[in-house]
Amino acid sequence: MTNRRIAIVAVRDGQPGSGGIEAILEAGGRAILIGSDVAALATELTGFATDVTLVEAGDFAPAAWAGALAPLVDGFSGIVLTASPDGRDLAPRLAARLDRPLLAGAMTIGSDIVTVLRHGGLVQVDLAAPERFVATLQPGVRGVEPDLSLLYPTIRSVEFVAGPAADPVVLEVRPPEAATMDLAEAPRIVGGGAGMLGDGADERFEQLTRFGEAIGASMGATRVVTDAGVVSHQRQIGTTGVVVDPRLYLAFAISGAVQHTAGLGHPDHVISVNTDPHCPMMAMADLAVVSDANATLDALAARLALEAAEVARG
Amino acid sequence: MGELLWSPLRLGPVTVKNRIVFSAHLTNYATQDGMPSEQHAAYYAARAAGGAGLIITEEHSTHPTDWPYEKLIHGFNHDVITGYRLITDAVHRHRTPIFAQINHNGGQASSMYSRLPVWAPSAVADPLFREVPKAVSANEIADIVASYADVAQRCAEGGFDGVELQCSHSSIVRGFLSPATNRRTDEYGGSLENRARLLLEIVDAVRGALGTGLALGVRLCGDELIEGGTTIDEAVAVARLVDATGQVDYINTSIGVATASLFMIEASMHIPPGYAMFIPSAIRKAVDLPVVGVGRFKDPIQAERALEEGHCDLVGVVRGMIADPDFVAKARSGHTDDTRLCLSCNQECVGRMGLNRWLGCIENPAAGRESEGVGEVHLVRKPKDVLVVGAGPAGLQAALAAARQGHRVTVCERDVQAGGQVRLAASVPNRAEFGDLIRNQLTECRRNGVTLEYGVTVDAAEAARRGVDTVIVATGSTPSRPYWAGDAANVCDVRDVLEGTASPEGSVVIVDELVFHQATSVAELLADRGCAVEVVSPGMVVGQDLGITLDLENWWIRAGAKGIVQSTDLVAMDYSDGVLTLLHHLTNTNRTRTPDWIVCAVAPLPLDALYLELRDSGVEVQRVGDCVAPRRAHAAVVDGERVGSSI
Amino acid sequence: MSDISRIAACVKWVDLRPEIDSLTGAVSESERSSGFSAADRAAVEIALRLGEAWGAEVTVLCVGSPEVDAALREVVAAGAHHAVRIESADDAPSVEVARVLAASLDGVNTVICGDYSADRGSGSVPAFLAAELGAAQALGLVAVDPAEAGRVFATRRVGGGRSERLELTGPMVLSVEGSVAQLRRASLAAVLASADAAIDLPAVVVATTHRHDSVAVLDRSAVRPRARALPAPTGATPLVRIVALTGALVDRTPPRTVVATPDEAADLILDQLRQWGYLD
Amino acid sequence: MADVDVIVVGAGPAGSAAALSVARTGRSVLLIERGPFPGSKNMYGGVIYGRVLDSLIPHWWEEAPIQRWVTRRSTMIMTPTQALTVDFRTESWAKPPYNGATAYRPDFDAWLADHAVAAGAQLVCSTTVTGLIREHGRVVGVRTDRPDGDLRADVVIACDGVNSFLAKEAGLYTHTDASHFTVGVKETLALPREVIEERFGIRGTDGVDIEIIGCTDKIPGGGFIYTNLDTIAVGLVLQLPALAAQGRRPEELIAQLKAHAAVAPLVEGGELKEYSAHVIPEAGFSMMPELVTDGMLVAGDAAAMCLAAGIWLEGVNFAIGAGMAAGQAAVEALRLGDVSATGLAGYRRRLESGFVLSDHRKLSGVPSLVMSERAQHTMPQLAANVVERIFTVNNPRPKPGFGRIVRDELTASGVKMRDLVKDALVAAKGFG
Repeated sequence: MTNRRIAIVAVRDGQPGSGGIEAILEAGGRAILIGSDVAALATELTGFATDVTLVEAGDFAPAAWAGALAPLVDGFSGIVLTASPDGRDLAPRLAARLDRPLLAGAMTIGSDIVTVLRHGGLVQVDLAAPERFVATLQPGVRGVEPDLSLLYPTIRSVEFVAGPAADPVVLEVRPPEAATMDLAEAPRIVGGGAGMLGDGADERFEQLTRFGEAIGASMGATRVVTDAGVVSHQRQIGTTGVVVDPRLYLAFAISGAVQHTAGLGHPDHVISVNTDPHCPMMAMADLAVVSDANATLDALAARLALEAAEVARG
Repeated sequence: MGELLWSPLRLGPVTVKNRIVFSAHLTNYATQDGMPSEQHAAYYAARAAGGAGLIITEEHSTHPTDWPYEKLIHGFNHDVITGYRLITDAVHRHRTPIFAQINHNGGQASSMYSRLPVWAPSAVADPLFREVPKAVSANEIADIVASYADVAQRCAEGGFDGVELQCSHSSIVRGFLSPATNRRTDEYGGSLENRARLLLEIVDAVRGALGTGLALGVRLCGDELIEGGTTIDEAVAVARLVDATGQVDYINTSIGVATASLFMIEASMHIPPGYAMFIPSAIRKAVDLPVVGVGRFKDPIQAERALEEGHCDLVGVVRGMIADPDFVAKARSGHTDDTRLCLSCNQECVGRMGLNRWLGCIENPAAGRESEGVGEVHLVRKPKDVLVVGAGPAGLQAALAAARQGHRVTVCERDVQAGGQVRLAASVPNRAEFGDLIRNQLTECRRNGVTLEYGVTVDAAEAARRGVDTVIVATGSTPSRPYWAGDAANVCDVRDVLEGTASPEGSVVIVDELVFHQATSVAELLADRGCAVEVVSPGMVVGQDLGITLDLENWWIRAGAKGIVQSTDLVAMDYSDGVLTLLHHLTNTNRTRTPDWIVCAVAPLPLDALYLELRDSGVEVQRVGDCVAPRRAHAAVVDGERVGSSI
Repeated sequence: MSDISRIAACVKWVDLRPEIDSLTGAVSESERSSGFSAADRAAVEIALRLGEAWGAEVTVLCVGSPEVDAALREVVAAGAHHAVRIESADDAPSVEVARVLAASLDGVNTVICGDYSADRGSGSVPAFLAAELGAAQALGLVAVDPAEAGRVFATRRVGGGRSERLELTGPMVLSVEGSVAQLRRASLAAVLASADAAIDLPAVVVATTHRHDSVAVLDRSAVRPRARALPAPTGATPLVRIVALTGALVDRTPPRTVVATPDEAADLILDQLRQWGYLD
Repeated sequence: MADVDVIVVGAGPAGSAAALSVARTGRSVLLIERGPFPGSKNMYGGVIYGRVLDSLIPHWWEEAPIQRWVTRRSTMIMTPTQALTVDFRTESWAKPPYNGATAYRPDFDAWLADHAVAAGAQLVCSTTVTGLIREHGRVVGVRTDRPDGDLRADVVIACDGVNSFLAKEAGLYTHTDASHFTVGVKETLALPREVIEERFGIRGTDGVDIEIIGCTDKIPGGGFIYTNLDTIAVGLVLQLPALAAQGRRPEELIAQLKAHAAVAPLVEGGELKEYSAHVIPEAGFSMMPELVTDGMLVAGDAAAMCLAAGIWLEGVNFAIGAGMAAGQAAVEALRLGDVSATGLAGYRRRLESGFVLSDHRKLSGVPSLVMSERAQHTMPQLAANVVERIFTVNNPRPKPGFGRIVRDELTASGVKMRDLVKDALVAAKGFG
């Protein structure tokens, strides 16, 4: 068998899940997209894929999908999935179905060597790439860089035929909850800093959390705040805490020392509220509001409550 | 945090204990005859004590034809070994490995010191030195290769753990590698294989001299950023050739050329952190050797992220460790917040070096003076009560230096916050990092138990009422009004603009007699606000002193984009009836402007009234900073340290 | 046909904090820091809860060496009816582990595992087990609620902060995150009693198998992360590349600095959020 | 009705010694440990003077998991720029029956607990005792954090560590003055074995224990350095209230100690493996709670049996001695059928006739001497200056006589000869 690879991407509402595109690139541009609204994803693969097969299969169902995919991919030596939740579910099911070894949690899927990560990513193990295998690629290890030579992927569709298989019934898919979301994944964050400490700090951070919820943002804080015990350390953004990468960041009473901003990623939009117009956080902001952060939060809370009441009245 | 950053790594025979490298940089600490000094030893030892994983010294010249600046270490002189021992013993006391960088600067040099023609692959003059070099003959090439081996051998004898070949920045090897400077038609020119021949011959010879016990590294430039120079694809190809020799243990990287594009090597705060990361990343994809990444690494988290994302295996932190030798130790022990962060201002490190002075640091008065004991703690037997008036850089430094020796210090600041002029300077676009100077000083004040009182005006009566043992006056300076300005309401000072007490609109002429950031910062600020801005200067270029901090080129790029007009050799003479008269001093002719606003960046006046009053009333009093004589921030810090630590 | 009155939890005795030489990647394990992972403990607790809800018998299957017996006694003290220990070679592939587990799980209706083991961390054993048993699988669950015997509702993370609510009927294999439940503590009396009580610990061994397609390990080392994509600046002239690197001319939204009262500030912020599309 | 004869709370050295002593007699004993295994609280070690083990586990040195045998003990008197060391080394400590050893506490504690289990004690780990069960004022058992966690016994031996919760609940602590607590901080630094041996002048399994005074700035306390096989421990014992008042961080003071010219060459390049901090009762005998109440005994750190006053750190041997005495006393009381305070009073007699209390009583004045301003600052400076002047070669000027130097330095330091004599007497009583 030649050293041919193919990626399988589990698609939910046209979204490839974390690491899906990386898996396609790692497999050299050949991919099967299976799941819901796969055609929508296909149109976004310019620069990433050469050869795409679409299987519109509805809700995630690992046993049935493994059955349907097995004949489509058995001709390929290496089958690559991303180690996202869906990929990690589907890959072993497929490996069992095809009676192939599973190389889980790979960092690199080379032609001769597959390197997998063990012990929480601290140890790497180089494996001789078997003739036939299923592998999952750790999301994020490769990065995504479009290959401009891959302009027009060929696209074909295959009918999904579900054989007899035991799978769970999907009752509903719930949207992200900002308040409980892992800060590192949060697309919107409201941060609070030293200026919110002092008497009543607990209530103020509670207020910040509620304001965050109202705009779909998760709450984070600086080290001074977490050290004061007002907010748990899992919510500390920066050098000794969590590294985040939101699209929107709202900083309340944060001066923006580099130990904080180094953990901020590259937000598209930054709003900062501070009494010191000259601090680095204000310099970083698209909208820098020179005002008292605590009073501003009060005003924001009042406005949002008012809006909610208006909506309730109809 | 820091799983990779704090993990050890093998560089051939040498194991480093963490991934932070204090990489090669000029210090000007050598003696005038090119010998390493006690100043070197103490400087490097302090960074070793502070936890650096690896130290790489500044370049050592391999050949007598290479002496481009006065205080270059003469590796070619056998007598250096004594000095090498000084350095390596001091560093090894902290179990930190130290490598020597060896180099021949080639044509990026002057014959001023050596009195010999400079050597280069081809007779192409460097744009900075403007000296046509001698194209070296085959014999001379052999001489160069042999000289590298000699110096490597000397480094081994001198106790170094490894040797790095400088093949970027300013180097004859770079000269050969780069199509821009190599025009040869023999086997050392033309194809990449030919241009890399000298490098590979040197690698061979140096490895032969070192044996297997010492590490060998090669520093390559990933993009020279000059017309016709080496770019990333070719740098990756050279890295592959180096890797293929099997004789090299790591690759260091760089960007820019030390003469034509120096401002991209030692990037100031205007250039984003990690800007050169694409270079180690691309090289690392191509080779298995460990790769060092450099380029404004300011914070451990930024370094860890670079390692996690696989862009490099080690990170070079130079200015961060000049500013705080304990950068690593503090980060490692979870006290990153106590780090004296580098400002990337380039004023006392790069700037002083450019003026042939020894390397220092704007906020670390001990940098380069470790061997003299500056900054050391000597607790006094009888602590005094000290009152510092003014919380600008001078006052804060005096306060923390005095408190460090055990005195009880209170700082009174008239304003509601600390910082003085630094706060204003940091308030303009892209200059925010300058404000870290004050934040760092405040952190150190807090750690040393200094009491800060804001919104308190101190006069002689208040000082007397407090009954302290000694007073340090740090009241700063005030803008002066040029004689020609009269009392026109539309003439103001740069400080008025930054403080918001004046808001120029329409057409603005900025009269710049300070030739530093004051005028250019305000010019950008006003241009961003929509003003039509012209900067006039009596100098040959606007913002002349931005040259030494490597901010000039970027100012030109931004000024051009913002439509800021720069006019030189003009001296403001008169402003009346809305007409500003400027004397073009080269031709002794007058020019006129009729702007809506005139903003002055002119020499300020010391605010010394309080000092004089206290002195005359017999109180024990000293003064520091601008109220002695208005200067730049580094002078304020040096004053403060000297006076504060001597109480 | 599986028996809805039988439930099993599969757990593994591993070093939870092995010492990893960060220079060589060599892993040295110690019995002292060994134990069941939080996820495995949660799996046992869920099994006990389902057992109580359905009046079913709970078996704990453990992969581990004899040192684990004391911990298994504790699990029995906490309410498990049986404990089975299975010895396994360290390098046995997950599929083999699953095969042997499956042989011991004949007739079991509901199997619960931890979502992944601390050492190997691939989380593939439960899926292999499901394939082997022909069971429905739901992995990485953050909530499991029993319905009537043989049926559960479960919640699973699906990335991007979203989750899906599932309904499963046996035979099924579930894997749970450690946060799902806290393993109950055995009563002091039960602990003291179980120390003397003889526990049935039949030893089954998973040997290293030599399948024809088993994967050869070439090298183990400390991790050296792969270089992520990082495009070099493009541009034919140095000046274009310099401008790209320095960001000198990046067309940023001009920063707006506004001095405002709290009320004005709130309006400004909400307007800005609407303008960017974060609020309706 | 009691479930067991004796419950021992805490499987540290005191608890395991107590349980072992009880189990040996065939009595039923339950040893309850909070951690997942004995000694799980800290990774690294301490210095153990093991003479006390001779009677409990004969030839213990053949099997105990030790790191190095202490064959060299030094006392270093330090000022910021000077150090004066009294160094003692003997070959007799390098062979059986040995004197002191350094050991990793998890190894040592687990080893001792294993002995108790082998003798018939039942060990229950991961179980926290949350209180005492009392009837008619008598302790009759313990409450644990497990469901149905009450357990009754005729005698409870509390070995639950510093600031014993049980001793407090039993009303045995009559004073809890924070000023009598010190904080012990310790860095364990990894160095290659051969480097340790070269720096400390030792071979094989020989080890060094160095005690340091004058290294804690204005805070009363002391320091120590000792060697394990391939790690060294550097630490400080610091008086808690002074530390708080000065706003200093212990790790800064350790860093300062490590940078001292006399210490730096010993510790340079060591890689930090562990940083630990513990609160230790410091003040010795006068700090001890009542040791006995009806149905209960207190031993080990729980009974403040730890001489941590700056330079003596001999907690483990006192703990083992007290544990043994407590176990024996409990058995004796059970035999006589009287587990009241009176019946258990044998404990105190055993302690007093043994070394535990006699040493503590003998040293009772020492802690306050060691912590005094004179001992902490003035004396180190004085001693160091005297020696510096004696050894400084100042030719051709004649060297002043010793008496002259001492008088000069006394005058300069403001110490009165009278105080010096008084301190010497206290110290002599302590060491003699």
